[in-house]
Amino acid sequence: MTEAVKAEEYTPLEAAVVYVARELKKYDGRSVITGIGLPVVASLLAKRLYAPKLKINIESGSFDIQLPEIPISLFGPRISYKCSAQLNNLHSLAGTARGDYDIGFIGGAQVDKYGNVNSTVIGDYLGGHKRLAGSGGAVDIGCFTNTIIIMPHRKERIVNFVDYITTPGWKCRKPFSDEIVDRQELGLPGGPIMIVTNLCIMRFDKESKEAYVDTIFPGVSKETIISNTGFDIDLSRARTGEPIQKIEIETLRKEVDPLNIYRLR
Amino acid sequence: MTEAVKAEEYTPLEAAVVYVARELKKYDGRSVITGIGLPVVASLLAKRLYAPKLKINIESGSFDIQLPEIPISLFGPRISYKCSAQLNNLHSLAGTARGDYDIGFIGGAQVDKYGNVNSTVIGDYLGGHKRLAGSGGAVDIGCFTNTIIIMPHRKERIVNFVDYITTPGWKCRKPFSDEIVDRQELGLPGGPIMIVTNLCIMRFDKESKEAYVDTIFPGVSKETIISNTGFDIDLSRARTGEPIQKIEIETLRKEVDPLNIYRLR
Amino acid sequence: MSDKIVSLEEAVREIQNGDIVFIGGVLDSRVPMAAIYEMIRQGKKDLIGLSILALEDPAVGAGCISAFIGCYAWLGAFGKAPCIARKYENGELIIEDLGHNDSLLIYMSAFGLSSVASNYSIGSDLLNLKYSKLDKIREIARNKEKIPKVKYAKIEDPFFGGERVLLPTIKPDVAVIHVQQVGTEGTCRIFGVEGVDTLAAFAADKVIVTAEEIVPEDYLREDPNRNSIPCTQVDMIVEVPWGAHPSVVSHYYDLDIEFIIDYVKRASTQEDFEEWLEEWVFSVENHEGYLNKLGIERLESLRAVKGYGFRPRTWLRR
Amino acid sequence: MSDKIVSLEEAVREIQNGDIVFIGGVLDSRVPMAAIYEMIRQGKKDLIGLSILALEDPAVGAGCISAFIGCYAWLGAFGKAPCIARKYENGELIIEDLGHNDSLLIYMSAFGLSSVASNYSIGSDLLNLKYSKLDKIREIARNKEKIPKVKYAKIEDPFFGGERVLLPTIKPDVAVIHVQQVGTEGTCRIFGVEGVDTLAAFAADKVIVTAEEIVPEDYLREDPNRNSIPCTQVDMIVEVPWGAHPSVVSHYYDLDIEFIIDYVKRASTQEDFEEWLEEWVFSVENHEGYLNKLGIERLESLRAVKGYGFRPRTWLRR
Repeated sequence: MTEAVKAEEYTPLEAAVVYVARELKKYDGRSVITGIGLPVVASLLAKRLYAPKLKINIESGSFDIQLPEIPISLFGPRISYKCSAQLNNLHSLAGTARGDYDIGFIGGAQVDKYGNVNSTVIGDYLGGHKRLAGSGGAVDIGCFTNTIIIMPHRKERIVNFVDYITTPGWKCRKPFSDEIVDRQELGLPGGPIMIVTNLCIMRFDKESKEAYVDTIFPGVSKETIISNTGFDIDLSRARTGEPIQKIEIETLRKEVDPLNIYRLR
Repeated sequence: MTEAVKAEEYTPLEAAVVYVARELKKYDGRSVITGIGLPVVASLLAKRLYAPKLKINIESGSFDIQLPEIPISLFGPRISYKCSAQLNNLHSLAGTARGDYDIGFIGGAQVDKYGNVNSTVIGDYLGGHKRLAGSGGAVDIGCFTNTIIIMPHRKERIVNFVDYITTPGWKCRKPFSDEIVDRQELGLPGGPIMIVTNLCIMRFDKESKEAYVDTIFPGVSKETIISNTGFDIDLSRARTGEPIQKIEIETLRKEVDPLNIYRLR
Repeated sequence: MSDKIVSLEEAVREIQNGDIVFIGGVLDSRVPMAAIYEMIRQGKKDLIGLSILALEDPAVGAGCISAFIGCYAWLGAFGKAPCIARKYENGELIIEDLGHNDSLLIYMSAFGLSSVASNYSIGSDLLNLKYSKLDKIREIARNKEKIPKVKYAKIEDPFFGGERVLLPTIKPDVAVIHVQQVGTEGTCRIFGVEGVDTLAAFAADKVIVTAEEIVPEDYLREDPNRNSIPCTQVDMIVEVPWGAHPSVVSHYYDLDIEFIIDYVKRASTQEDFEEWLEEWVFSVENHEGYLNKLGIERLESLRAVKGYGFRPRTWLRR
Repeated sequence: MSDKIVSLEEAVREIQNGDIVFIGGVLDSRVPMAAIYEMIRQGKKDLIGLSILALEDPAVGAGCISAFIGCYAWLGAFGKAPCIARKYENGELIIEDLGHNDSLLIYMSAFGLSSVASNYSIGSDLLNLKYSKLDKIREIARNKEKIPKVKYAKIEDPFFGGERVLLPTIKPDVAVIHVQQVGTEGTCRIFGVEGVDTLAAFAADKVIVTAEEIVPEDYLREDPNRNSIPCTQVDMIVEVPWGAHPSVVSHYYDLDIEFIIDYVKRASTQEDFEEWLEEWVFSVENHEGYLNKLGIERLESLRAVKGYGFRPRTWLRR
């Protein structure tokens, strides 16, 4: 089954899920906190292929969840089914501050080159703006945990600086002020470790704390990435990702999300 | 069964329990928070005779307890047996601050004329002293709830002013200071409404906030009370209590505590 | 039987305009929809929602809920909440943004706490007080003293050093909670995700419980450790089978996906939404009418399978 | 089987001298006595106990526990705790007095809180800082930074006005909890009074669970709402039937009243206590030896009756 699949035979979203699942390999036996959508699909794929002892937790107060089928509701019975204990939402989500989770996922509407994520408003909060979903648990996860940010790769979503910092990245807001400071200055643990899009994986430069392209998905051109990124992206360290394997796509399609609930394909 | 019993036919402790149970009549359908010992016996007796809908709660996180038999442990299975919900201790005890309880019980080693109770140390906390049990939930109950204080009537236990204020009465400690202030000044609701001993019931003067004897148990002399009280007690309003009824003693002995677990007799 | 048992109409009458309302369940799970529809029928106004606003969307569209203090106002997998988005854009819905932990920690009033200190939301604009809308929310609140003077405060930590963020707690005027089982005295048993319903039931001044089933109190008391809310905290009980439709109720029925998708589509303009409202809320008169309109076949197709607590997607109806 | 399952000796070795130790159960209910006896055998020193100190008395007498932050140090219906009283009088046990709510709210570290504000203990000398012993307790603590700089602080309430009392939270280094059932992965189910074991398990850095029975993980996962501590919080599991004797374990066995009365009598002097210790802790070598010494007849006379969860006093042994 170690057989590569051509780029035409899977979708960009499927590629994103596979690369995230591979990243989770190093977290086998450890704890992830995840929301609904791609993260839960990737976590399940990882559990099947790369990290059988991965403990999946959800901000629903459900610990070590089993996911008999891909859930639509983050708070429904597929989440609590045969989990270890079903307590209240605080019990699980406060685990971010306790340092219980080794890795977490963040989505949103905008991410900037410092890994700050915006899921609150697009535009000027005090002036014209469009309202988004709100933080949910994203701020709680992002303040304390190493995070993987998942975002569609579009110019208006991968931006120079977010309109509103919902989830702090590497250069974020000093509390009770408008000032931008280094995350470390605030004493926050964790921080974004990668941004996964439908085109590539970005990581953060240790010095500048700016995102650079680390892995380009097979079949994607550098130009596509440049033209879809809202800032001057560093591609100097970019390499093409290991090809997607047949077993990865088949496990994803046949076992993880057979009904294509999340429309990955 | 409305037949009076002579004072020789019951013990002073039994009298105390009966008078407390009568007091609980006005709390039918309402909530009491109680600890182990005489209060639980009195609450059960009240539930049998005077307040069938009394809701008995314990700081064990057990709500509307049923008490299939008199418990020895405040945290054992007789407490949780068929209670409404068994949650954690905070859930029930924090109900004091929420104002959930209409009446509560306090015991201790010393009570003073202002209804302050000491269950922490006898003597000088910073010098020579004897250690007692500690507050348990007494401070939490006494800060917010109307309370009934139960105390053996002895000179060294019914005192002019307690050595240490564990549970605030009517003249208590200003926070973070040595100063004594009126309870009202601190904005605390509730407060002690009576002290029940093995000799009498004391209540508090509305103006002076000092305890006075309200009801003397049948067969007890004023002199006995005076010589067993550690301050100059006001007996001017004292009247003798309604005689103990046969049904009260029989219910107590045959149904409430048939094995005499609390050695009332 | 306890005198706590009342009709849905009576229970919802207890909610007053301008109340801070805890609505139980989370997002699309165990949301007290029948009670929400009844709030709409009774024309409630200026209610202040808390924590998460999602399937409550029609109550926003109908003008019952006009403020929200919480972390999320969206329909999860179903995307934008149409009425929430529209009312917000029109300035008819005020939102005070919090993180998820903070939007739950506000119920620490349940434990007698007036505020709590943490590092939550540090680095985020959530702590930027210039964005706070509490003053506007206080204007519509019936009990104005329950709305904190400021959103957060900064304190020096006297215990461990450094700075902390102090968050005020809130006491809801009323909690409306849908549970699977309630005893005749009010003891509640929840299956699956709890949210923070227990905590909120302790925090709120008044607690209304709607339930799939009223069961003998004794039945629930066989295992008090399994119960979620004690009878002593519950003021009113209403039996409302399928009372959380179209949300999901663990061990009872699954999410009505089609219903929600249809709602989202039809509620995208105020005019169409009002038509939807007429059809599903006003013209049906009460919850029984709503269920009849849904029809038994549709309801049965959602019924959870025992042993799973949900209906597996590959299970066909017999 | 999970590699979390270890021997009692191994588990207790994880506790270090100077640790802040949460000991589960409450007073005379579900106290992890087997683990306490093993702490004594291993000669632990300078442990700091929390909340309530009661049947832990022999661990105080043996010099394992030398500080206590909590609300109650007594044996309930059995009166004065002999070793606690003696050691305190000799200056070998430091006590920091709290109220009951505050002695539980210290575990709000479980929810990521560093302090909490309330009106608790207002009017009491508990708030009189001149009585505080935290500085002395910090001296013996292994992790000194975990002991707050002051016992309480006064703050102006920026949210609702007035003054409040700020209470610091504490993170126990280790929690030792005895439960009725633990799954092979660590999921715990508690019957009867919970105390604050769930909260403390989340607050503590390390969690050791002793249990009446190790059961299949799947069995407990049939009803996750009934479970008390998730496996993700549990580091070590030990099966110790009758592991809380002489305390009471709801649904398993009753209080051994005679044993406690005998203990109280014999522990009244240090010399006699050491004799008791030799007889019941050192000479029996391990928990199995202790049980054999108690004898099966005595143990069976304590066994809880199904349907009650305790042994009614009027039930004679068949």
